[in-house]
Amino acid sequence: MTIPSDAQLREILVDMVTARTQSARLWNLQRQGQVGTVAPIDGHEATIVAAAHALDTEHDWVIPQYREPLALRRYGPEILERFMLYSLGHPAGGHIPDPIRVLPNQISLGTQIPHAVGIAWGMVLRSEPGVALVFFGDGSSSEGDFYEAGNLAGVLNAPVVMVCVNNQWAISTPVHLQTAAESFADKAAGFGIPGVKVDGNDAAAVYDAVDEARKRALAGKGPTLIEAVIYRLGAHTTADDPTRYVPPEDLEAAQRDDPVLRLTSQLRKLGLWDDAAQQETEVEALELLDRAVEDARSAPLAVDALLDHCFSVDTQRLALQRSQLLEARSTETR
Amino acid sequence: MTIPSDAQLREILVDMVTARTQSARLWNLQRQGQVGTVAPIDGHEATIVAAAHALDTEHDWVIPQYREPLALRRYGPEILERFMLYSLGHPAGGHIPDPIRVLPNQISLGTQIPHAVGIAWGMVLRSEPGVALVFFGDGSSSEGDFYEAGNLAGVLNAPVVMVCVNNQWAISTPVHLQTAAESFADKAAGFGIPGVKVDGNDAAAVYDAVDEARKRALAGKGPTLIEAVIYRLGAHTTADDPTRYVPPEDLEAAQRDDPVLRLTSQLRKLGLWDDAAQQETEVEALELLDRAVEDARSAPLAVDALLDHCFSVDTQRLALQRSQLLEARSTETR
Amino acid sequence: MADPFESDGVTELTMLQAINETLHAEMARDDRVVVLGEDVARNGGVFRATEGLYEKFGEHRVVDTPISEAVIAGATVGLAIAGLVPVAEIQFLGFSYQAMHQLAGQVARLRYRTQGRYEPSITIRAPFGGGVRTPELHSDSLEAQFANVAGLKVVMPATASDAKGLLASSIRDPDPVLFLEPLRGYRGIRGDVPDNDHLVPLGVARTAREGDDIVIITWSYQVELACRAADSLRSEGLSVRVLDLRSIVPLDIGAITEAVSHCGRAVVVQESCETGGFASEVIATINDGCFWSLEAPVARVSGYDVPYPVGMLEDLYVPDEARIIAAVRRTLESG
Amino acid sequence: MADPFESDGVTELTMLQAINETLHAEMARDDRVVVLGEDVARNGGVFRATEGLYEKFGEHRVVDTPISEAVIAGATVGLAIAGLVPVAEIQFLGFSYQAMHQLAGQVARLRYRTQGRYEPSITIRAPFGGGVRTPELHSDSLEAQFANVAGLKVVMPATASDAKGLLASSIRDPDPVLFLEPLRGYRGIRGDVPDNDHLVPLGVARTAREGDDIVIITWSYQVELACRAADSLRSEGLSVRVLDLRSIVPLDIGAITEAVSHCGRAVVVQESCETGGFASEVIATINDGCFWSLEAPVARVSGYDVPYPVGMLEDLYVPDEARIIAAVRRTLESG
Ligand SMILES: Cc1ncc(C[n+]2csc(CCOP(=O)(O)OP(=O)(O)O)c2C)c(N)n1
Ligand SMILES: Cc1ncc(C[n+]2csc(CCOP(=O)(O)OP(=O)(O)O)c2C)c(N)n1
Ligand SMILES: [Mg+2]
Ligand SMILES: [Mg+2]
Repeated sequence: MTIPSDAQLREILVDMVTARTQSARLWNLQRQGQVGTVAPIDGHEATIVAAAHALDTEHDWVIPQYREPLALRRYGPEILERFMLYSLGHPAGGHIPDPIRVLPNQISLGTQIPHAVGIAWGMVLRSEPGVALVFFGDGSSSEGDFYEAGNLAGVLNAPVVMVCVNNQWAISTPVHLQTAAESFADKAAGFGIPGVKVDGNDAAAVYDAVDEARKRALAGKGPTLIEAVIYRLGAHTTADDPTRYVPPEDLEAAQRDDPVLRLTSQLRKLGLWDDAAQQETEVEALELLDRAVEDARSAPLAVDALLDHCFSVDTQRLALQRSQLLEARSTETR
Repeated sequence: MTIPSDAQLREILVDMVTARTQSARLWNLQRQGQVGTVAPIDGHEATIVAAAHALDTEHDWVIPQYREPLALRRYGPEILERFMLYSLGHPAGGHIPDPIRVLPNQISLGTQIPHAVGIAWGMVLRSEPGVALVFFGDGSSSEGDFYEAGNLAGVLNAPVVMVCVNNQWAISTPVHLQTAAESFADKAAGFGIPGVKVDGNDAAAVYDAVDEARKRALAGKGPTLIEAVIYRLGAHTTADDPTRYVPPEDLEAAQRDDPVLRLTSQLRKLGLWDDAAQQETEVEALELLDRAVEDARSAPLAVDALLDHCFSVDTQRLALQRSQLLEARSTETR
Repeated sequence: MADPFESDGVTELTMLQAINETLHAEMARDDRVVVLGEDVARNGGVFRATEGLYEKFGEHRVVDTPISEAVIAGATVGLAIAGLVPVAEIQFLGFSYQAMHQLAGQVARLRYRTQGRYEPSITIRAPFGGGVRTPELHSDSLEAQFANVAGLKVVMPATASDAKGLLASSIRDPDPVLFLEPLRGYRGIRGDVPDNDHLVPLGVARTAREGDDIVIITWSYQVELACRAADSLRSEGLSVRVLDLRSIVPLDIGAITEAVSHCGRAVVVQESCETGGFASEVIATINDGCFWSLEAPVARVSGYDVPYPVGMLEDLYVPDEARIIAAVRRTLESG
Repeated sequence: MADPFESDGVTELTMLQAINETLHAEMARDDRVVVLGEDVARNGGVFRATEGLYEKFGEHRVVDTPISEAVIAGATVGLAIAGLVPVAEIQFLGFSYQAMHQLAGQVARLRYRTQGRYEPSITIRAPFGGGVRTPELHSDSLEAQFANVAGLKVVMPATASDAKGLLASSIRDPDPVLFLEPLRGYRGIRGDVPDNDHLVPLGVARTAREGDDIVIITWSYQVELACRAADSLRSEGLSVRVLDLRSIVPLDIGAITEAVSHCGRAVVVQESCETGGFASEVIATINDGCFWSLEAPVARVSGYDVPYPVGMLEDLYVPDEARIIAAVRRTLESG
């Protein structure tokens, strides 16, 4: 059992508080019409942040679903910068710069899991040390891609860490309608790999599970499926009204187990956290976010950016379309 | 434990011998260029026949992959008749007539499993007693459809019996490259349903497993995944050369466990089978097959059959195409 | 044949309301109709298209499925075989890709491969289309890919009234129908919808604007834009017809031929990228049926040949009134 | 630039042999190339296209996968991100439907959605096409559906030499390529293939027969039939050009326009069903680029609007020389 050090736990809490603070601000920005759809992070902080902290950012890849970016700060400030471009609908939001080993958000549920297996497999082929850690929700686990990827990872013995973030909901669909399996970790048996169920509100437990899975993978022992059990404390997204379907008593129970509150009170007891730390972290989080939004707003955008990066070189048809687009846009501004 | 009666075992053996005999004849017909690709049944007889005998043909559905038809005789002579039309490439081969509850062959691996779940679900909605039994290979179990269907069946508690026919090979791919799971039955845990591994060369064991799964399903206790472990004794199909990849010693070992020989010697010992029975069964099997091929050869085919049954009524475009086709064909024969 | 107890009244509804009402009516009318999909039951659908069905018809006929598009589509095959009339929702058309092997490989072929033994009375509803700043794969216009799948009908209403009439026809149709609902139309399109049972046959195009100089041929939300373009050009004295295809399979070849023969000039508008979009099929159909009437090449207004883009670039990608008007002018000036 | 140690010799090969040799050469040339798919390693592929690769390059670079088309395609995305050059086989194009969400939704978009951070140097090979009595979904010509997927190149060789030159270019191309191999061509097409490194650029059409009266535009195996038709019509004194598109994305618009402008008449031939087939796009392209040169409507020869049929009906479905010749005559007589 590898327990994060006090210093690590403190860093983890900083990232967790940062993520929650920024998520709340983003929600408001969306309500003001300043950014696109937002998927709040509330409840996911311990799982995502602790997992990221168990990784070697230089070698290990993170393949997210869509709720994670604010909690992946450990991979560098570019994650936030690009995520704000993404939230504003700027194309550069998808370009997380080299050498950061984090893929952009995935909207097509489950499709990122095969990508993770391919990356892990590729690292083995290139004799690179490293693992591919992929996040996906309880809902996404119902996609064929999850199973096909888990099965292939098992056969290839690929260094993948599959983290099923079980927040009990997929939009309005509760886990018991998602699967009759007793737990998502049980699905590992079908791939011939270990399945581990962990309290995802316990940062240390998540850290330990990921650390162990990572070490197994690096030792050539193959993939692990980790189920992190949490609760989605917020709405699915800004487009969702969870009061239509989330039983209030369940939500209240979950709120009592809030991962941020839990780690905060733990570290307060250890004397590692206090009101000042909380305030400082929140202030910095907001500053960073606001600056990133500002920067994203003023990011340049070529008049024909729409047509860039489809192919390495324009086809004849794209070249024609580019000249039509440029012509139309020059008329516009004339 | 439900053991088939002696009389049932004898019927099962008749169907098994019939299937093997007809399969061999079909192989030869293919070699003579008289029918299309053939997937031999050798090694599959006990599993398919015994499963079919555990069903109530009036109420229970069989959803096959492609290797089963010759062993589904219990569902009526029409199965063979239609299968011969199918083997000759006649469109009517896909029309297994009402009220026979057997779907035509499925070529797109795994896609039949969702169909089975839909049928089972539909029977519940219509308060019909009955189960949907679906066959699929060890190879097909790697398709997302298998997992998505198994998971949905679990959630719906649908009366499905999922029979994974593990013949150790998917064309040239051996089971250990198909999955790292210890057994295909282990995949049931991921659906929250029982998984049963059975010796598929033992007709009585298969009968019992299917019978039990069927009773569970009818009692509203939901689906079961049965893995029937057998060995593909023949080639994948007439287009395949298994000597390129099947280790001869494995094949020899499997031949010693041939399901037809096993049941034959068992019934011989019981005095339920003898050379005369064997000969009579083989002769009848060949007569039936040859007659079915004859009938299929002389089955009528409209000049514009190509365009029938795409839609309930021709669209404008199809009507135009039909007149073009008819015109071209009348020129042809002029 | 008029039922004296029924009104011939109309009610103004959004397209979304029309769809929701039709689902209620069809489920009430035929108890074989079952609705399945992600979040369709307890939540009434992420856009509320299925609102109230679960409360009214219960958990057996209105079913929240796991997030498994392939088995949603695949189960409809089995449900149809068992004698039910499934109406499945794919939450966004882009995720029909996850079900392509069932939709194109199985649903579309059930009748053909069983030579009529089974009736695929299957309707697959899916929203799609641009202009509302959705994430990836929510907006893509994939209709041309499905039009190339023989055996599948592809229905794309442009008005609230047609949404009702075409959806009712689709559900009652014995063939499989992909019923595509424009996201921008859900709340953005409203109009009078007949209160009574209202059926619009599949495969009969609608003249949305009369006109003689040129015809704009299009479908789904782009009909709205084409009509606006026609109206604004009319004020300049140009007589622009708008033909709403309503369904691209079956295609009303007769109506296309008639309109183009009459006007001599045509513009085809689609949201899909240009290459391989359904506009090409319309142009090929014009070439087949009324080449000799053409006084100018047919213009095509499309998305560009890139994946559907992110929010900031959407308005450049999706055809708008200005691009339609420019194409009309260009075509009128040509030749 | 000629390498004095290399020969300029040619060897007569079948298309299958040309493909197999090219895979050997590309794997030898670039150790980032890995081959994956069902039965590609120990069995050398169900058609032997990958024969010998496993023995030569070992189990790490030539991998038998489980029967999971989605993850075969999906893993190529990860492999490319990790810096490899995957060449995946989908055993038959019809089963690319199982992978559509990865091919159309992910592989095709990797460069665009990451704005160039990742190079999708991915090749997906798949056999397809009629005439060899295969079971369901083995023969279907689905190219038009992929052509409507922006970001994917679709390459369809018609000769053994092009199979080599286009496959080598596809593997080396930094964009994702769907490389489609006609089943009838595997052993049915043979010809001289350069022994040396041989690259045919993607997007440059080939004039397979010179001619002035009319041009037949087609791709893949149908080029063979078009050439036979042209040859037999030549003996009657008709000068029929055949344009082999080689790839439908990128499309050689210039070559189409040039050929049609020169000949004034055109026939487009495809194996796909008619509605929404790529022939429509060719016709729309002609309409765009050389409408005024047309002396008659462009004829289309296609499969019918039904699913690809069973063996007994195949020869009626797939275009043959007779149907091509009839369309040429009809077009020459028209106008
Ligand atoms: C393939 C696919 N199907 C459906 C959707 C629509 N959708 C978006 S989020 C979501 C729920 C996802 O639930 P889960 O995986 O548990 O993640 P969570 O939102 O709970 O973090 C659905 C159904 C989608 N984006 N992709
Ligand atoms: C979706 C799909 N992928 C690939 C194939 C090609 N194929 C036909 S049979 C086969 C092997 C099937 O193995 P298994 O399911 O174990 O059945 P078996 O032949 O052993 O009875 C393959 C890969 C197919 N028919 N469908
Ligand atoms: Mg969830
Ligand atoms: Mg097998």
